[in-house]
Amino acid sequence: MDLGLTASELAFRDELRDWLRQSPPGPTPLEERASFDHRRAWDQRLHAGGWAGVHWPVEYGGRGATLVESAIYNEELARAAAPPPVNVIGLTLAGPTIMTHGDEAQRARFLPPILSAEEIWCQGFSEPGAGSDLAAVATRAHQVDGGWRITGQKVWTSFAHDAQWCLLLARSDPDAPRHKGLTYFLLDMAQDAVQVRPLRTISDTHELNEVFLEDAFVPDAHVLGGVGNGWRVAMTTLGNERSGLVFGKSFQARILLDRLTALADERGLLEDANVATRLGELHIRVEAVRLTAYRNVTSEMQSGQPGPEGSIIKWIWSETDQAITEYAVQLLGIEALDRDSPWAFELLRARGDTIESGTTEIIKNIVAEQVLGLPRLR
Amino acid sequence: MDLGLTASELAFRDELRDWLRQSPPGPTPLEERASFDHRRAWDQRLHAGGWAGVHWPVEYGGRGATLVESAIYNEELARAAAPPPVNVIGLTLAGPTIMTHGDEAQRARFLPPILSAEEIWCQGFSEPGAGSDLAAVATRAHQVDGGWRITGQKVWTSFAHDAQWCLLLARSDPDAPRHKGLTYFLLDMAQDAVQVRPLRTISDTHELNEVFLEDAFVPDAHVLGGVGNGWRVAMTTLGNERSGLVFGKSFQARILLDRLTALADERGLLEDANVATRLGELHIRVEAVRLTAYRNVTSEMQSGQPGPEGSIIKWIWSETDQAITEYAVQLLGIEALDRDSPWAFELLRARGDTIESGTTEIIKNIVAEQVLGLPRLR
Amino acid sequence: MQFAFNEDQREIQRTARELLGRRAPLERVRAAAEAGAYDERLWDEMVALGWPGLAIGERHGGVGLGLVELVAVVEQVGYALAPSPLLADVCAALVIASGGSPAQQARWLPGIATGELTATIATVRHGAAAPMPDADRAGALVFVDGDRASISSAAAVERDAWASVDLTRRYARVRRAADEPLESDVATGLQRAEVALAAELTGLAQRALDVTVAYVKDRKQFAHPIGAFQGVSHRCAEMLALTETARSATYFAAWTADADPEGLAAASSMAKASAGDAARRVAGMAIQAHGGIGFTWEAGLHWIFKRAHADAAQLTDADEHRRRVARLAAQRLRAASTQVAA
Amino acid sequence: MQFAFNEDQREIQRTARELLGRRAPLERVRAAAEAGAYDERLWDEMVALGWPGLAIGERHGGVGLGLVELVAVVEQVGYALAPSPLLADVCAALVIASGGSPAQQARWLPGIATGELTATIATVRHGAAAPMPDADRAGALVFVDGDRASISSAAAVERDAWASVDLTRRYARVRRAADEPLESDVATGLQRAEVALAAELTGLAQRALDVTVAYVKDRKQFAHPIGAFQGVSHRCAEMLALTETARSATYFAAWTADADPEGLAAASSMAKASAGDAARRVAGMAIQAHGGIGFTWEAGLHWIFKRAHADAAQLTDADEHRRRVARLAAQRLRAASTQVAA
Repeated sequence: MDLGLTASELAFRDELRDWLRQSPPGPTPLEERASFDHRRAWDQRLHAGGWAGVHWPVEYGGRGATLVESAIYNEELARAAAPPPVNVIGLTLAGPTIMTHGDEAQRARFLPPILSAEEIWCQGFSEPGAGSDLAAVATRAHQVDGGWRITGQKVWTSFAHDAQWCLLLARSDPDAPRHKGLTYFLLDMAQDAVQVRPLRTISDTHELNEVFLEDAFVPDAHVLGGVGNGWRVAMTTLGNERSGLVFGKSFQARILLDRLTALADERGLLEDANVATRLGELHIRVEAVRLTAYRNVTSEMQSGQPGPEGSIIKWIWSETDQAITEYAVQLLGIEALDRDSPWAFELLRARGDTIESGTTEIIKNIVAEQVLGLPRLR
Repeated sequence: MDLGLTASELAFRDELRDWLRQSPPGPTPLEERASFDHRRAWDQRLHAGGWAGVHWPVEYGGRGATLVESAIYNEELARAAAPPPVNVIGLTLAGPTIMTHGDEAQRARFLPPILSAEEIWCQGFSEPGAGSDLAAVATRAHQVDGGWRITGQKVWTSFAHDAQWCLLLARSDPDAPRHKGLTYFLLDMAQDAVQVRPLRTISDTHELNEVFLEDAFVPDAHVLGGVGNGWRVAMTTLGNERSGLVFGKSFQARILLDRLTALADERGLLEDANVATRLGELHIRVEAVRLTAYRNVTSEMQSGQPGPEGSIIKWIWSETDQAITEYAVQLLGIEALDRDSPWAFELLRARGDTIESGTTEIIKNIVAEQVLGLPRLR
Repeated sequence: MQFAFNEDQREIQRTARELLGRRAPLERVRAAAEAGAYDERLWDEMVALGWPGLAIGERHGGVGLGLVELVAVVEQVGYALAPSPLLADVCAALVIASGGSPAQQARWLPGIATGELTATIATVRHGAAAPMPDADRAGALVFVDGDRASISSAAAVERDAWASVDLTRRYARVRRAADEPLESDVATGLQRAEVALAAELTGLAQRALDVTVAYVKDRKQFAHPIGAFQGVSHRCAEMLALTETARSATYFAAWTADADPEGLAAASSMAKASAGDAARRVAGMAIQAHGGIGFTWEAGLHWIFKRAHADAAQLTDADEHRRRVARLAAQRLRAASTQVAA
Repeated sequence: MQFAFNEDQREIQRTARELLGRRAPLERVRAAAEAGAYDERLWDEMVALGWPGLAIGERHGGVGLGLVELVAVVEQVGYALAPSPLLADVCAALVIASGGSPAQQARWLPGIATGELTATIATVRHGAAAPMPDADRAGALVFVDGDRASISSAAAVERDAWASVDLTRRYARVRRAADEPLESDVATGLQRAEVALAAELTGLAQRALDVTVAYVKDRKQFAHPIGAFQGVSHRCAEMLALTETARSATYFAAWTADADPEGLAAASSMAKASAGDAARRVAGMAIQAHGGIGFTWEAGLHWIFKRAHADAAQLTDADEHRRRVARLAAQRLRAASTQVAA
């Protein structure tokens, strides 16, 4: 057991820190459009500096960063208060999925503009009737001359209003068993047959969309991983969904909690044993998320797959983030509910943590069935 | 809304208080045998004083106490530190079930010695393979000349080692659907075909037993409610299981918590905001149990059936009792784990609260299905 | 003993529920909230029904009913998320009625009872008042500083608009130029106001539960309504338990306020702490049970969640209430042991 | 960075697990506990493997390994519920090794390392020591009073047997006639001892989880293994999450103790608080998942539950650890903001 960084990990971190010192991200504007522009420009600065997609193999323009280096990368960016990448779907989902299942032409066409943030991606998996139950996807794909015509509706689609491309899961064979009739498409969003409608969230931000497809066209060349193979390709995407990012998120939770702790300290509230006990518990939980994520990195590097601790990370992070933001509002009182207060925003945003990328209920099912080997009822 | 007692409720309470003052229960010995004898004698003193089975109709020797009076009765006995009745199964389960489903001869034979604690009862429902899933009862009853021969095994049987009679649920028709093939018997325990083996609990007390039946005999006259009607009769028994008793139990929880609060106060621990916050929360929970139970009494008196709040009482009492005993041990430290400490005993005993008389999981199912009207999966 | 509303109280409850069900469906709540306005016609109807003066004595022009009746109405106001100044109005009136001298009562209560003026209330910390609900329209502003309170007229304050994430209610920051202390029993008034807050919180919890139960019966995944999965159904049962225990504590405190004032300090703290926790937790669980839908503005669960957090933050926080309960219990036990010893 | 045992550490873990699996199955644990005795042959084997001296320096006759290696063993001792004096022995040794002067170390550690004498430890409140594990056999008795500690030989104490509900361990009440203060870094020694306690607690949680998972796969009700119902399976998932986070905190603290001592104060408090809570909660959930069976003496889950409560009560309680974590975080933040300001 050695939690110290190796010489090469240290070198990686120091190089990144130096670069961030010389090229600080600067504050992210609050207004949505300005925020998007800032984030996209930041993604492009990262790319120009050689710091985009560090976990990508060198042959595709990445640094071939190890999982530890990826963790360091995400923590350091969070520490520097860098905004989350605007092309997060491209970098963490589209890129790795195309590397795994794409042909040479697809890799050449799609990977470079992901890394450079020239082309933003979104993910078209969920539907009104297919949320936790992804295999219920009902969007239909009909084969036509030279490609496919696709009709249906997607929902909870982050970045759809800014994306050029969509990772689209659709039913190409309605007669096949649920998991077999799906195909994975790379959909060009720039066509009239694709309509994007914003979905306001509970924090009144425009983060999510509905996407309506009415005979949208995808050429055969943009089928990924073969017709009827969509479920398997989609599992690759989902397998990449949480990797690495949790380090940034847990670091953000730590920043939030540190801010609350410093505020409580300034106001003399740590003298109150109840406040100190509750804040201490939150520090323990935040640290447990980070440490468990690091244990999982080692498991994955040693065995090629996550350990039993891996599946719980997103779950415990999400509940910890909710606990921090709820306690912050309780401790700071009504002032923390100011419409423009970051505490109010975080309180609301944290409600999504336990829903997005697999609800806590689904994660508990996965832990029970895949980690503990319990039988399933359904 | 009027939470004050009516004149007749006050008169009932004052009469009981007077009687208890003149006839105090005295301390219950710790040793099991001595404790049993003390409790049985106490049951008999209650009977002699006209205070046994107050909720029974006057015609069967009770006082026809209202639900409010029953609640007062249980609270006052708990306040006087009276031991729980040794014939609790007889008074709360056997009696009411026999009144509802028994014929004239059965009522005349069985009810008086219950009230006088001359005949102790036990409940033979659960089996190794039929716990939460009561309809899986496998103990077999075969019709013979003049009665039934019964073979099988019962478990978790409180008082079996002291009981003359057992409320026995057995399968009289193995070919009928699960819920239909059951018959309810009144079994005489005093026969060689009935063997009782003690089951030690986690607190090392002899409270529970296994009961082995090998061709035990029950005459036709002791079939209760008709052959094949066992499920319906059993539901009457279960419906009576929790009524009234919760007032005594929640009062005992209050006594426990008061003792802890007084100890904490003596040691100056209430100055610690964390201790005060946690104790305050426990007081709120204890009071919520009592108040919710009283609301349910009113619902039942007004509408003849429990309100939505009724089904949660045993559940929230049991979790509150566990929370009190766990916090007591945390607050008082290792001394509270003394083998002879009441805190250690209560900590362990409380683990049974969420299991006996319907596990918390089963209660949540009942609330979901019967109160909220949610569909069931299985 | 009868621990339920009597026929008159049920009638008040029914009237409130029907009026609010008709006049304040979710789309009207939303329209008012997004416009930063209250529904003035609804408010006029509330005034016509005498709600602002329900618990104000007849000699001050009120209806002269008790806290139990007020709680019956306020719970429904919470249930409906009604966009109105009622909650702060009645909380302030309860404090004035107990805390004001006879002259202060005579000066302020009649106007509040008739709806001629509205009242509001906020706590003060280090001399500055917390954002005050409905301060823009209020004619009587009550400031609570620890166990003391003071009152100002509208003319004696300056106001700046302040918005909470809970848009169903309007706030302002208020600076006092001149205020006069309330000279009588402020503590009891505050305890009664906490019970009114608990009633609105109980209503919010019930709304979150009802909406969720309807949704999980309907929404299917994996070929079953999601309410059939114990992962969901057991949570719904927990939401019921939280809501019902909050209701028990709230109704008890309301009855205690009218019938057994010595018990009010403990009962009001129990009510506010448990209803504040219940509403916040149940609203959060409601969002979770709805999945992605619950996270959208359109679904409207956020109105419940935000209002629950805002109400819980009014006056005294839940943990402080818990400490009060513990201290009161210790006092009771000390008194009892002195009695035994004597 | 490698956050897992290395090959040597895995070998130590494997050895411990195999020995204890063979020598301390539940029936042996039970037999020893019911007899109020330890398994002396097992203890001889532990001594032969060098466990008491695993983390004692070679110059004192120990194996000279770190806290990580000790944690690997102690976790397995907890998992097995092994009836032995190892835990108190190593906790006391850790305190003597850090807190003792060179002379004190030289006097006590060699005997402990070879198993010639066993050591034990308890806290003192208002001058009286809490019941002390294994005091009947101990040759070295460490008393902790706040941030100070003292040591007595067996000759300098009087002992009365005292039994906890946790019969897997033996206790006595001890009165000191003469003791000498430990003069060096007691605080660090106590923090290291808390990590050892956390390791045993983590092992207990893992045992409760494993036993439960096996049971719920097997036990059928309503025609399905009960582990198929989310009411049970989601609880099992929560038991895993509690156990794994406790393990993360414990391993981290052990590594910190050896490699980054400045971080030990916070890390050890995190480990003890989370492992103490995890073990108690997971053991309670294990009893619940077993239903009536879980409530029986025979099923043996109570050994885990009782030992978890007893271990959690050793040295410092979980809430005090939480407060320490908060205060240390505040200090860190103050230091950081001073740096920024400078």
